[in-house]
Amino acid sequence: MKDSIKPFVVLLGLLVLWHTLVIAFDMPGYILPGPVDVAKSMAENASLLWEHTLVTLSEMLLGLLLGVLLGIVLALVLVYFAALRPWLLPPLLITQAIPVFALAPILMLWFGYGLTSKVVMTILVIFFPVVTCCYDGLRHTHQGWLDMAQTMGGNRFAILRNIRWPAALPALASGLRVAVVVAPIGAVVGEWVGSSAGLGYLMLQANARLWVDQMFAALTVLAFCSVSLYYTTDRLLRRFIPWQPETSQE
Amino acid sequence: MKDSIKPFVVLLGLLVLWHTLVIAFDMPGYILPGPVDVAKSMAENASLLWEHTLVTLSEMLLGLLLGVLLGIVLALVLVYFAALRPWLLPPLLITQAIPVFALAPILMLWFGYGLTSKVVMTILVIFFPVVTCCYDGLRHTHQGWLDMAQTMGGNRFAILRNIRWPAALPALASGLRVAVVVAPIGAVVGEWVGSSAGLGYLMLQANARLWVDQMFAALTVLAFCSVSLYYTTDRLLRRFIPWQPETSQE
Amino acid sequence: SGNKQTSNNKQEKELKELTLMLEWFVNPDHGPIIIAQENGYFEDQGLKVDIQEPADPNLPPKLVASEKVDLAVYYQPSLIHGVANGLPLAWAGTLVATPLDGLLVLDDGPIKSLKDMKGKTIGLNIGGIENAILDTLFEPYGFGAKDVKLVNVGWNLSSSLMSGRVDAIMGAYRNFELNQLAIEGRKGRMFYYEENNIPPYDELIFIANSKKNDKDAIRRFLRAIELGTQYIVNNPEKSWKIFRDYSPKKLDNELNRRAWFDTISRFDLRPAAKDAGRYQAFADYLQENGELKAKVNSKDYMLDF
Amino acid sequence: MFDVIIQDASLRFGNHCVFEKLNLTLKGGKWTCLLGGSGVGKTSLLRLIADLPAGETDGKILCQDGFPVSNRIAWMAQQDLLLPWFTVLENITLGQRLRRSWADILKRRPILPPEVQDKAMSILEKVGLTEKAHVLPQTLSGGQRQRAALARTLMENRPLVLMDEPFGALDAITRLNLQDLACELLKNRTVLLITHDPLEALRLGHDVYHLRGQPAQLTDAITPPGEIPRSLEDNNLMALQGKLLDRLRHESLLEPLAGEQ
Amino acid sequence: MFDVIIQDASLRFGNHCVFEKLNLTLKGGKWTCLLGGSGVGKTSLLRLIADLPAGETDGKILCQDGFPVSNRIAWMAQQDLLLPWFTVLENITLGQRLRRSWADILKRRPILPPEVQDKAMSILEKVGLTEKAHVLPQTLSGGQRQRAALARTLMENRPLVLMDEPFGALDAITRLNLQDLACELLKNRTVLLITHDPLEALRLGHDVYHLRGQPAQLTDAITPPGEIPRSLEDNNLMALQGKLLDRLRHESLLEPLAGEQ
Ligand SMILES: Nc1ncnc2c1ncn2[C@@H]1O[C@H](COP(=O)(O)OP(=O)(O)OP(=O)(O)O)[C@@H](O)[C@H]1O
Ligand SMILES: Nc1ncnc2c1ncn2[C@@H]1O[C@H](COP(=O)(O)OP(=O)(O)OP(=O)(O)O)[C@@H](O)[C@H]1O
Ligand SMILES: [Mg+2]
Ligand SMILES: [Mg+2]
Repeated sequence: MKDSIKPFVVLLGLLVLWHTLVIAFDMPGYILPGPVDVAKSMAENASLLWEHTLVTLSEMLLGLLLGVLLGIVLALVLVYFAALRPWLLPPLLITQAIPVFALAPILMLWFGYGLTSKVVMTILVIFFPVVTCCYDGLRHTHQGWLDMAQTMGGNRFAILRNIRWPAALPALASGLRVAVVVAPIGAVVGEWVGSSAGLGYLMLQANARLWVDQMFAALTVLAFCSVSLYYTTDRLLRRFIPWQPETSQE
Repeated sequence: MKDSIKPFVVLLGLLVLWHTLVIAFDMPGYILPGPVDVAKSMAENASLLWEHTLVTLSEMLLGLLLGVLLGIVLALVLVYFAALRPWLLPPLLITQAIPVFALAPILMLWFGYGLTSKVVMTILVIFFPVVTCCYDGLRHTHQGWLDMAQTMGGNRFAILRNIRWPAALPALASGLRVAVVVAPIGAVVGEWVGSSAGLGYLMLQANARLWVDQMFAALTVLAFCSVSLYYTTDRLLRRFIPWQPETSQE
Repeated sequence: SGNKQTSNNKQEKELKELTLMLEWFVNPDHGPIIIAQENGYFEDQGLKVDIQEPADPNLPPKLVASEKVDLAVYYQPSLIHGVANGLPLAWAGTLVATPLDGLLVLDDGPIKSLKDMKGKTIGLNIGGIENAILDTLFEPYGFGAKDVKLVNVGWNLSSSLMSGRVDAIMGAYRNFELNQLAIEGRKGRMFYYEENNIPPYDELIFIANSKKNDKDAIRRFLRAIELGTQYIVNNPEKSWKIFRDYSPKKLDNELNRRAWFDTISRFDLRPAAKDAGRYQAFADYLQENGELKAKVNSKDYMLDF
Repeated sequence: MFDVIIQDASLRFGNHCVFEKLNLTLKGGKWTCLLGGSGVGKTSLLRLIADLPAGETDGKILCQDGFPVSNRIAWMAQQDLLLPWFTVLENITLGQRLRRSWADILKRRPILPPEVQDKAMSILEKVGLTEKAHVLPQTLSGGQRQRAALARTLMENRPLVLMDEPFGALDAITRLNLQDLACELLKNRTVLLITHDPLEALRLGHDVYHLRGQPAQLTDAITPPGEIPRSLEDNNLMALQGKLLDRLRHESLLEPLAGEQ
Repeated sequence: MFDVIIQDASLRFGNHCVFEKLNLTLKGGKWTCLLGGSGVGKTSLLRLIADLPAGETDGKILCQDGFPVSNRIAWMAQQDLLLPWFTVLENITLGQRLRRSWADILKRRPILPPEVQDKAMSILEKVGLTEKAHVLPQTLSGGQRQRAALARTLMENRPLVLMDEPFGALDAITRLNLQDLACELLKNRTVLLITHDPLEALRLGHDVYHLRGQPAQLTDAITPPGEIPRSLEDNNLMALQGKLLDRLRHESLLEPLAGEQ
């Protein structure tokens, strides 16, 4: 099969799976509506969905950008300021262990109900995989390369730029893949906690009115965003890390 | 400073930070109570907290165990059944892109209000970092080793066991670190959706009654679980991957 | 057959089991249920009631619809939404017979009258009829829901109001949030819906599956609720102690105590009494104000006993 | 012992043709040595024989006895390919580990039966790594790593042995000792050995080929007389070395730097 | 040119003492060659001079001119250490990249000034890798990788050059050519070269040392006459080779396998 059709076939397969799931388990529409109903609702609410998708998408992308940056910066700090590490790590872990809902009132107080709080929420959700993977990548650079760099009298930044960083890229890539997929959740959770627009808000609205179709329409859009974001990222990562090809399967 | 005191000093530092934060921003108690109030509440509710902690901890550990196993198995399937990959990946991504709250009614319907649904939720939250990192690790095994294994006529399982798997361990370790830290969130979110015990339940109860002290007491316990889980895992991982020491910082 | 004597003669093992899912954690709004449980009224009626608490108020209708629970506590407006969306749900009794909700502002804030609301921000925990209510509330002053900013604040209603992030909140209960503010040393002012042109409705009702239900058991259940309500009305202090002791760790606090006494006058003394006209009027109101896509007929979603 | 016949082997990487229609016969039970400039295609030829992935390949590898070559090859790569998570002993018994069947696992047979363990230790002793048997390879010197890789290859006990510069990182004396050792342990095996040392080729090879040109071509074999390992004091050998060096030099006259296209 | 004096150098890995109180003087502007059994400690000594982390070290590295050695060293390791994300050209100009200062970056000076680029290309031409300048090192053969590493070291242009078996993976002719090239480009540099080829040592070394024993000791220097690179036809050289081989053999008589403790 051609690679370019595959995703569509998969999509179709998933729809069929969904449909059969609904039929097989005899799912009532208010628990899990069938794909046809959802498609209908999507068509009806197209412009509404589009509007809210734009909001969520912008929160998500901004959050991703800043979260990845923050994650990378933190990883660098952890690697380069080893003395800070035991002090930095616990607070960092705590931000992850505390469910955002508990932090929400505080975040809302500080950042308001606008874009900022959702972006902060997204950042909170995604930066940890980025830090962990990037940090793990950075601290395991092949010692021989670092030795060589030392004899060459390279400055710290140049060593980072030319050796440590590219060496950590494959690990960072894993972190990015995770981050990109969970970013929508960050935005949506942020919207649940306080918002007046976005797919999360739409879902809440639909849920309160028991418009399960519309909720699943919003969910579908969200899932679509996630999946396309993942594939885009995956492709970009492969392009930027060409020296690490996949090895054979045998 | 001795390594063994460091964590306690960090803890103290965090408490001080918390305290000053409360004072500096003049935080009202119903948004962020001070550490003293929280400590008081912890002392008062010690037995209650302990009881609910046990529940959450068991959900979390069981979820972790199963989630990590599932993650590894999925990673193996993705690597070894390359043909399945384009079909498996999108559904996998979708499970991550859909916020659990949307799935909650379905999960509740299928798994009930007991331990199972919380374990399933935890699994849902943690397995993705494990899959991503493990899969990335497995598919980038050094080609030379695989070539050698091929000439030696090794069987697939033995090659996995002796070459691919240990080679992927450092990457898997990153995934595990992330998983361990977010596992408590999985359990707590599961409890929010439906439960009658656990720290998440306690938090919701406390939050609904605006007992912010008690909520933060539960949060503190949760954070403590996360952090100790992380450090335990980190130590174990270092012990089990001795051939990949940290390289120098220069 | 549901009288005291027969059930006393029968032994416990023959009790009919019922699962009841609350709409939220146990709180004074559920007074009659708890009193009925504690005073053994359910048992007297030959029932064994298993009380469950969810964290998402929109879960119970789905579980009732899919026959996972027998009865649930729910909101009248939401029931109408559910029925309009084809869920097999039906009214099966009333718990709290007036609205508890209202538009809540800080007493010392700039908003003295509803007309000051124009352009302000309202925090809410989405309930699904906000637009209709706001349009009606503001109509006399020449503006509507579009002229205020709605922000979903989830469960942080009072803290968002107190911290000044929003100017008013909706979805706050007069028996709770007002007391909560008082405990924090603030005073709230509530604009009551029923005093501002909104047709009255029941805040909390019981719902059952409209296709599959045990009318006999429900009738006995409502009888026990009725007894519970009567006991509360007759013995406010005593009943508070019983309620508190149901789960002292969770329930014994100042907020609940205050809420308890504020709620007593709100319980429906005739839980099984059916007022189809009132329900139809409210449904029509919602439909006229664009909150309902289809017309619903109150006869279709109210059980007859 | 069976001959191995390489027929019309071709290899290209994109536009760059490494060799084309190359024919070579590895005589059964004999040592064939391959010399050639850097980058001319020796390693590639070895990989092709071992059926390992490379560029676009073509051609046939036939065994005289009609069976395929797969699973009858021991391959020693140019890099040592030691696994960092295994000790030296575990590394050199990797083949045994990899070929452990499900039956072995289910019947809980030991990973290393005593006789394999003994053999491994005796080979380690012969390559002088007894004391390093239980350390991770990261702590080995370059030559020690190469010796461990050689030990692993010798453990394999296969009829066809392909070795890519197996003695390149060793000092002269160790090298002579290990050449003797290899000759002893690989007696009657069909061996293809790549080396850059003409004397080594002449000492060990029944046939010595030189790969050169672009696309690479094989010269006629030089066939030194006598049994291997030959003594370096042998006068014949010195004469042949002259001839061989001539060939090598001839190449360097054709091109400014050997082997480079 | 300054001498480099290694005083009382010691190195141990846990219980294993590699060498103790070792003294060596690298004569300024001259080539010092170091031979020795596999695993005897040559690489370790080189790393010690270059101040690279190893086991527990002790001792002093002094320069005659009083300045420290750091930043005056070019080090070519036993592994090629090519970076897989850089092309060959980028790899051999790594030093320039790493030493780029903030000023250079802020002033947007090109990473490779034209003269550096030209020099890099000319060195690449001399080591025969012109055509490989723009490919990633993964596609190089073993010898080509070693040549790239050599080119990178030659680009460094440092007064003290430490090379660990720089020609080990090259065929005889390429090796001779590159020896000549190194001699030409490293004229008047202080060079320490580790090799396993006695002839190479004699051809290139002003002083040839042999490291042996456990803990390792240096023999007296052999000092071949004449300018480097010496012709291999030189009779003196042959005589010295005899002497050197004697020394090497002597070691192997002491211990069953050279260099192994
Ligand atoms: N990190 C280490 N830990 C423990 N022992 C080590 C370590 N590195 C090297 N050694 C030991 O030190 C000794 C000297 O090693 P070194 O690499 O210096 O040898 P060498 O002379 O360069 O040998 P070769 O010619 O094989 O490269 C060896 O026995 C080696 O096993
Ligand atoms: N993956 C690859 N992609 C493109 N070209 C390659 C690849 N692998 C090898 N080559 C090229 O093929 C040619 C032959 O390489 P090969 O490794 O066989 O050389 P060799 O004879 O073993 O050299 P050496 O003695 O240096 O090891 C070289 O020019 C090399 O650059
Ligand atoms: Mg090669
Ligand atoms: Mg060495």
